[in-house]
Amino acid sequence: MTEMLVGPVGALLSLDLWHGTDDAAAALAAGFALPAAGRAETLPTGSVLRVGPRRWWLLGAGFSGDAIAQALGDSGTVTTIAGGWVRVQLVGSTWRGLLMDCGLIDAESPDFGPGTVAVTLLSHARCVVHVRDAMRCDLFVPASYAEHCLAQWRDLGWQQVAA
Amino acid sequence: MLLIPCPHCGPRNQEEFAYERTLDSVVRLDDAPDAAVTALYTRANLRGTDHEIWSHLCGQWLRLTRDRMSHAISAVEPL
Amino acid sequence: MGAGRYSALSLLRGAITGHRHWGRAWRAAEPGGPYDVIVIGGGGHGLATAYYLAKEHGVRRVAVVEKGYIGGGNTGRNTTIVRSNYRQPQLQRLLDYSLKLWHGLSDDLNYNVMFSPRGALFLGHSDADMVKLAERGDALIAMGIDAELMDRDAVARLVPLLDMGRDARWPIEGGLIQRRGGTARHDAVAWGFARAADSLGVDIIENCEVTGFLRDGGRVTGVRTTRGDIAAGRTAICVAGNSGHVAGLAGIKLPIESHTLQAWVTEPVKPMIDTVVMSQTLHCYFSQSDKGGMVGGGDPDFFPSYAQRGAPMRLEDSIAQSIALAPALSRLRMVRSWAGVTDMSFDGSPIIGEMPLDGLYINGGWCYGGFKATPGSGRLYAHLLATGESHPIAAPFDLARFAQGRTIDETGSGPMPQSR
Amino acid sequence: MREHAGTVPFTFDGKAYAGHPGDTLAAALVAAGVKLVARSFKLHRPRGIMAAGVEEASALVTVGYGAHAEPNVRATDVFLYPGLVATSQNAWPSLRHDIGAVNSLAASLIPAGFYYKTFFGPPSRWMIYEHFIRKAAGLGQPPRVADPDHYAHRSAFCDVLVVGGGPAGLAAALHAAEAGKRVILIEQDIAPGGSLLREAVTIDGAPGDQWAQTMVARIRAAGGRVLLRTTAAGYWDDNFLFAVERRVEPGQPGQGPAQVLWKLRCAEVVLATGTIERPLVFVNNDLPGVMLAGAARALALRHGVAPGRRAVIATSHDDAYRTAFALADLGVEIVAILDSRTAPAGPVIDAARARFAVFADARPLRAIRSRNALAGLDALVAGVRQRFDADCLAMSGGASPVLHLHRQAGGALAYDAARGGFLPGAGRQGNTTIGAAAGIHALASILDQADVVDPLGAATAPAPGPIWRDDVPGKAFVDFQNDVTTGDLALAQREGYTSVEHTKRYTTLGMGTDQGKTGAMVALAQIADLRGVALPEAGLTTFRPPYTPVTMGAFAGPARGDHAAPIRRLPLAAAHDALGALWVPAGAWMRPRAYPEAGESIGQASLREARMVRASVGVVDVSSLGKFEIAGPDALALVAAVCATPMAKLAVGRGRYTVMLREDGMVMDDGTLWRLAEDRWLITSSSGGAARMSRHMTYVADVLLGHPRAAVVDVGEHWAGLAIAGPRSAALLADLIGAPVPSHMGLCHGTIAGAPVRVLAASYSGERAFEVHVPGHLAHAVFAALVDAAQAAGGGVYGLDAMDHLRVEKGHVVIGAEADGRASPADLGMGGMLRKAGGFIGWQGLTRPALADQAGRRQLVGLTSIDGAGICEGAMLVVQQGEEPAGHVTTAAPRVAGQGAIALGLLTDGAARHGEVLLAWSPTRHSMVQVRVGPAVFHDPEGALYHD
Repeated sequence: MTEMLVGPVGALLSLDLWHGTDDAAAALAAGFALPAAGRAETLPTGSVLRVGPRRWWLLGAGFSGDAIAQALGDSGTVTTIAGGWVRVQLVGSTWRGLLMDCGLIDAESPDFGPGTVAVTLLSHARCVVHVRDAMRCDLFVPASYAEHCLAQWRDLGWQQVAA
Repeated sequence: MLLIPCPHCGPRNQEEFAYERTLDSVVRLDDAPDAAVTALYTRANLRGTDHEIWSHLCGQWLRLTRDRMSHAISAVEPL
Repeated sequence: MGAGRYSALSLLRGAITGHRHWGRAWRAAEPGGPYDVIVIGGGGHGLATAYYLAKEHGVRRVAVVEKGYIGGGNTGRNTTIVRSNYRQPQLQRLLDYSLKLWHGLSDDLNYNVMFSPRGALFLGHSDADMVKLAERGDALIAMGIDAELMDRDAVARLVPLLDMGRDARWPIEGGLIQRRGGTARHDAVAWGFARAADSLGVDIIENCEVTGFLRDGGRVTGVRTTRGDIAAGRTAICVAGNSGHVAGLAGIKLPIESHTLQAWVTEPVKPMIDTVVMSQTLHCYFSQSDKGGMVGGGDPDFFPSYAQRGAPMRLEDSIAQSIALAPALSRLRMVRSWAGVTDMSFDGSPIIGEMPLDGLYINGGWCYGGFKATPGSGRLYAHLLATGESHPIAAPFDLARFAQGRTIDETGSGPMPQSR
Repeated sequence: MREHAGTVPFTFDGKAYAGHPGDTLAAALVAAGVKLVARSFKLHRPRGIMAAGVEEASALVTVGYGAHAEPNVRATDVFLYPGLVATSQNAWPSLRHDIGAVNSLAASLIPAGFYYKTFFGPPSRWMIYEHFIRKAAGLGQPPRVADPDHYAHRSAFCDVLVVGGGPAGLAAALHAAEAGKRVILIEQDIAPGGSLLREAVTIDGAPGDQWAQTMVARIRAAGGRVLLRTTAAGYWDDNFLFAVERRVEPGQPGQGPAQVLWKLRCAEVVLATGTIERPLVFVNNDLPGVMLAGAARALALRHGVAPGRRAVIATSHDDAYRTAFALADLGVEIVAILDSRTAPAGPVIDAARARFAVFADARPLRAIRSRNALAGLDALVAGVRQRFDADCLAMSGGASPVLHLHRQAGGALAYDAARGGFLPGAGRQGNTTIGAAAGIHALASILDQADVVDPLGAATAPAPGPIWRDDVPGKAFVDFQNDVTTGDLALAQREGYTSVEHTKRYTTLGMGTDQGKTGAMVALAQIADLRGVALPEAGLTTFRPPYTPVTMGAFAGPARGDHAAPIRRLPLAAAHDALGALWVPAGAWMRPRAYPEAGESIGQASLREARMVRASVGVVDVSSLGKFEIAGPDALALVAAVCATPMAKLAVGRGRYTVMLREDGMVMDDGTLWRLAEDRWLITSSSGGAARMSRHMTYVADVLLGHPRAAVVDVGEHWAGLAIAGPRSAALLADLIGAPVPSHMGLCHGTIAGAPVRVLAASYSGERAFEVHVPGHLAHAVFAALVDAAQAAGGGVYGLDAMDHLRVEKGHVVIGAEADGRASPADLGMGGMLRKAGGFIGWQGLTRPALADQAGRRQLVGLTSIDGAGICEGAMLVVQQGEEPAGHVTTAAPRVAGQGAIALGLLTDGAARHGEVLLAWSPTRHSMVQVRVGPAVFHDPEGALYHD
C-alpha cells in the first residue's frame, strides 16, 4: 500500500547559472555537486535536484541562499521559491502506479530509479518528480494545483495521510 | 502524438511541449520596422520541412527540423 | 444540361424507372480554357465562387481545379455549424451576409443542403461570462442581427441534458442564442454548388493539382497543373488549409499557418439535443446530426501540420469538457474522429482580396470558422473577381491590413496563430 | 446440440432465457432459437446474427437498463452475465411488428441521397420534415442521465506491443518476452486464441483454445503483460496507441472503473490482427439466418450452438468448407456446399465431397424469406437456377486482413489480385504485421516451432466472391447497417459521385457503427466493376480512429466532475472561507468576490467593502498576480525588452507602473516593476496573463536575446500577495512592521507576525496602499494580523468586486476588459509612458500607418451616468438608439467616493469627445442610460492621496 504524505516544502532555493558558465567551477565554489540532467544528489545539508537546462533546486534548510550567491559571484543567482510548491511524499512499493495513472512518463522503466529527477505533467499540473528509493518518491506540486491533484489522486484510490 | 527529444530531458510526449513559431519569423529588437512587420506577419507555411522553435516544460527552448506532412523530426538543437 | 430538376415528383418518376434516368450531377470536365477566371480549390467556397460568377456576373468561362475530389478538404471535415453571432462588426456583417444566403440556398441551388436553423447557443459559466455574452448580444442587435439572452431556466428548458447543478465544474448561468443559426449538411453544400455551377457552364476539373503559376512578367496568366497548363484572365486561390503552400508556388508568404483541428462523432442514437451548444469560455462545442450521431470538437492542435491527423489529447480535452456540460454524453460511444487543416490567419479573420501579383487573388485564412461563411464568401469573391473591386463587406479583409495595422481580431489574442 | 440447459439467466425484449458461461449474447439467442434480433437503420428490414465479433453490423441491441443502459451494443461483442437485460432497438411497436418496415415498401422512393432531391421550401418547412427524419434516424435510445460508471486512464511503455492474441500474436509475444523485452499483448476477446476459437485443431497436443491459455500463462511468467478484453482503439504518431480495456460488460454494474483507457508508448508495434470475413452479394443477403461462415463455425465450435437445422454453405474459397464439418458434427444437415469456383480442389474439398453435396460454379442469387427469417435460396449452379431449402446460409466471399491500425499509422498497402484485396506494405513507423493479417494462413507456418495437427489440412489464402451484376431483381446489400445496396452504388456512380469518398458520403457506405468492416472491400469491388477499373484504381477511403467505437467517458477518464479541469486555489483559501467569502472563477483560479454579511446582496456587499477602503482600510488577496524575479548582470537588458516604460534610471528600492506589449504593439499585460537590487528586478503582471508572461519572458531571454547573463524565476506562487489600502493603511502597516513604511512606489523588507515580508507601496484603488508579499506557506499568520489590524481600525477584508469598483473610479485599465488585446498604448492613454528610445518588444508594430495616426481608433474614456442610473457593463455606446455602435462600456461601477454610476469604455476618437452625451444602450438587458463622456478618472486625479 502506498500512502501520500502531504506538507509544505519548507526551505527551497532555485540556483540558476548563466548559459555558458562552467558548472564544475560553480559547484566547486558553492561547495556541493551540481547534478547532471535528470539527476539528484542527496547531501547531509539537503538535496540538489537538476530541474532545467541551467537550474538546480536546493532542497533543505542546510543551504544558505546568501552564502551561495556570494560564492557564485556573477556566474549565477539564487532565489527563494519554497512558497510555490507542496511536497507529496509517496511512501510504499507501488508509487510508480500513481505516475502511470495520471502522467505519461516511463516511471516503470528500470532506469527510473533512485536519484532520478523528472519535470513532467501529472493530472495537467507541471510537477517535479524526485525518486528517493524503491519505497519513496517525492512529488513537488505547484501549491495552487495541490488540491486538484490530491483530490483526483484520492479519487483514483491513493491514500492521503498528513505529513 | 509526437515523441519529441528534449535536449535536456530526453524523449518526452508532445503534451509537454509548446510550439512558438518558425525560426524565420523571430522579430529581432533591432530589425527595421518593415523587416520586423514582415517577419511577424508572413510565414512560408511549407507543406514540407521547416525549422520550428518549441519549448519544453523544463524550460529548454529547442529548434526542431520537422516535416509538416509526416511529422517526422529530422533534427533537434537546443536554443 | 444537368441532371434534371430535383423534386419530390422527380423521385416518384425515379421510383418507376428504377432511378436510371438520373445523369451526372456535374460533368467530369477536361481542362480547357483560356478561361476568364480559374478558381483553385473545389471546396464549398471555390464552387460557390464559380456559381455566383456564372449566375450573377454572367462570367461563363470559369473553371474550378481541384487536386482531389470536390468537397474533400475542410468542406467535408467541419462540424457543420452555421451562425453569425460574432463580436467584431466587420465579421458580423460578413457572416450575416452569408447567413442570409443560407436561408434560401436549397431552393436557389435546387439541392437540399439541409440548412436547419435550430439555434446556436453560447453558454455562460459565470456572471463575467454573462456580461460578455450580453455585450455580444447588444452588439449584434445594434447591427440588426438576431441575438437573445437566456437565463438559466430558459437554457435548461431548451437543452434538458445540460448539467444545471450549482456545483458543476462549469455551472451554467445562462446563454446567448442566435435562433437563425444552426447546422447544414456539409457534403451537400459542395455537391449543390457544383451541380448548379456546372449547369451554368462552369468546368469542374477534379484530380488536377496546381503545381505552379503561368507568368507574363508581373502578371499571373493561369496555372500549371498535373493535367497541363490552363490559362485564365484572373486566377483565384481558394484552398483554405493549403493557402500557404499554394501562395508559396507564386513566391508569396502569407500571414497564415496551417494547424490541425479535430472533431469526433458518436454512434447514432434517437434525438437527444436539438440545438448547437457552444461555450463562451471553454472551447468545446457539440450538436446532434440528422443521422443521430453527436458531433463535436474543441481546441486545434496548436502546431503546424498538413497531415490531417491530430493528437488524441485534444480529443480528451473537448470530450471531458462536453461531458462536464452534458453528463449523459459519457455513455455514448465515439465511432469516428478526423482532422482538417485550418488556415490559421494572424488576426483570426479571413483574407479576401488581391495578391501582390496582378491577376492573382486570395480567399483564405478562415481559421476554424469557414463553413458558415461558404455562400457569402463565394459571392463576395465572385464580386471581386468579376468587377476587380472588393465588395464593401469584404473590403476590410484585404491582405494589406496586417502591414497597415488594420487587423480584425475577434479574440484579441494577437498575431500568434497558436494563441487563438 | 448443447446437452444441459443454460445456467446464466438473461432477458431479451422481456422474455427470459438462459445461456452458458462464456456465451456471447448472440450465441445464447441462437441457442434459444431467436432469429429476429433487430431492424435495419433506414429500411427497417428484419435482421439477425450475421458475424461473431466486432465486425457485426446488423445485430445491435441495447444492453442494461436505467442509467446502466448502453445503446448500439453488438450482440456478438457482449458476453453473458447473470441478469443481463437486452432490448431490441429502432422498432415500434415491437420487433416483430415494426411500423418502420413500411420504409421497405417505399424503398424505391428513398434510394441513397434521396433527401438531397426533395424537402425544398423555406428552412422552417425543412425543419418539419427534419423533425420526423431525426425521430426515425438513430438506432438505440440515448442515455438521459449522468453516467453511473467511471473510467480510468493508465499509461504504459514497452519495447514490443503485440496487437491480437491469436496464434501469431501469442507466439510473437512469448518470443519477445523470453528475449527479456518489455512486452504488452492485447486481445479484444474475453479469451485468447483468436481464430483458434473457431477451429478444431490441436497444438502441442492440446486443443487450440487451451494451448492459447497456456501461452498467456507462459508470457506472463516471462514478465510480459497480457490484457484481455482490450481493444487497440487508435494508432497515432511515434508508436503511441490508445487501448481500451473493458473491466465489465456493457450494461453490467461494477465497483472499480468500468473501462481503463491505456496510453501506450511503444518502441515497436507488431500487428497480429487477423482477418475479417467478407459476405457474398446476392438478393436478401441480410435475412436472419444468413451469416458469415466463420461466425457459424464459431457458434458450433466455441459455443456448441447449431445456427440452424438445415444449412447451405456458399463460398468462394476453401475456408468455409470447415464450417460444413463443424455444423455436421453438431447434427446439422448440410444441404449443399456452393462453391463459386469452377474447379475447386484440395484436401478439404476432397474430404467434403466424401460427406456433402458440393456444387462447383455455384452461387446464391436470392435468399427466400418467411416469417422474418431464411427459408431457402435460389442459386445459380453451372448456369442453371436451383432452389435449396435451408434455415441457415453460411456465406463467405473471402476475407480482408485487418489493416486499420497499419493505415492509421500511415502504412502502405500492396494489392493482391488473387485475394481481391490489400495486404499491408511497409509500415511508416517501423510497425510490422504478422499472421493472417499479413496473408499467412497455414497454422503450421505461423507456429513453425509447434506441433500442429489440423485434420482438414492447412488453411489456404482466401479468394474474393463473385461480382453482383443485378442478376435477379431485389436488394443485394454491401453495407448491412446503413442499408446500402448494389443499386445505391450504381446510382452514385451514375450521378457522378464516382470517387470512392464521394460514393461513401453519398450512400453513407461504411459510416455505420461497424465502420465498413464487413462491407467496405465488397463494395469497393462492386464500385471498381461499375467503373470498369481494377480494384486498386477505385481508391480507398481513409481509416480513422477509433478501430471500434469507444465510450466517450473512457476518453475523459479521471477528468470528470470537479476534476474535469484543474481549479487553482489561493494559499489563503481556508482563511477566506472562514471570513464567509463568496467565490468566483477568474481564469483557472477561484478568487473571493465579496464577503456578504447577513441579508446583503453581492452588489451591496461590494459597495460597502469599497467605501470601507476609501473611509478607513481594507485588505484584499492578490496572490494570483504574476510575479517574476529577474536577476543577473544583464537583467536590465531583459527587463527593457519586455517592459515598454523607462526604467534604466529607477533607483534601487523604487518601483513604477509598467506595460508590456505584444510584438504587434498592442498592450499584452500591465503591472509594476521594482528594482530590488542593482541587478535584481521584480515584475508583477495580471493574474489572467501570468502563464503567458512566464513563457514570453523565457522566450525573450533564451531565443530573442540569446541567453543574457540573467535568470527569470517565476515566483508567482512563492509569494502570496495581500494588498492593504486606505487612509489608515500606512499607520497600520508601520505598527505591524515596527518600522516606517516606504513612500508611494517605494519598497522595504520586514517581518509581520514572525514571517519575512516584502512591502511594495503600490496602489490600485487610488488610496494610499501597499502590497505585502509573504511566502505562500507562511501567509496565514500575516493575513490574520493584517485583517485583525484592519478590523480594529474600522476596516476589514474586501473582494474582487469592491477592488473593481475602486480601480474603475481611479481609471486603472484591466487586461481583458479595457486592454482587450486590440488596444494600443495610445488607445488607453499610455502613449506618453513609452520609452522614447524604443527598443522594447512591439515598437516596430506601433510604427504601422493605421497606428501612427489615431484617427478612427477606439480610445479609453470615462462615462458618467447623467441621472445616476446604473450603466450596463458591455452596453453599446451610440448617439441614438438603432445606430451602429461607436464603442462599448468595458467596465461599469457605482461611485464609491460619492453617489451615482460611472464606467470606463472604448469609444471611437474618444479622446476628442469629452463632454459629449451618449446613450449606453443594452437591448439584451432593456437598458438605456444617458452618459457624459469624460476623462477616465473620477477620484483624486492628481494622486494627492498617495502621499502621507
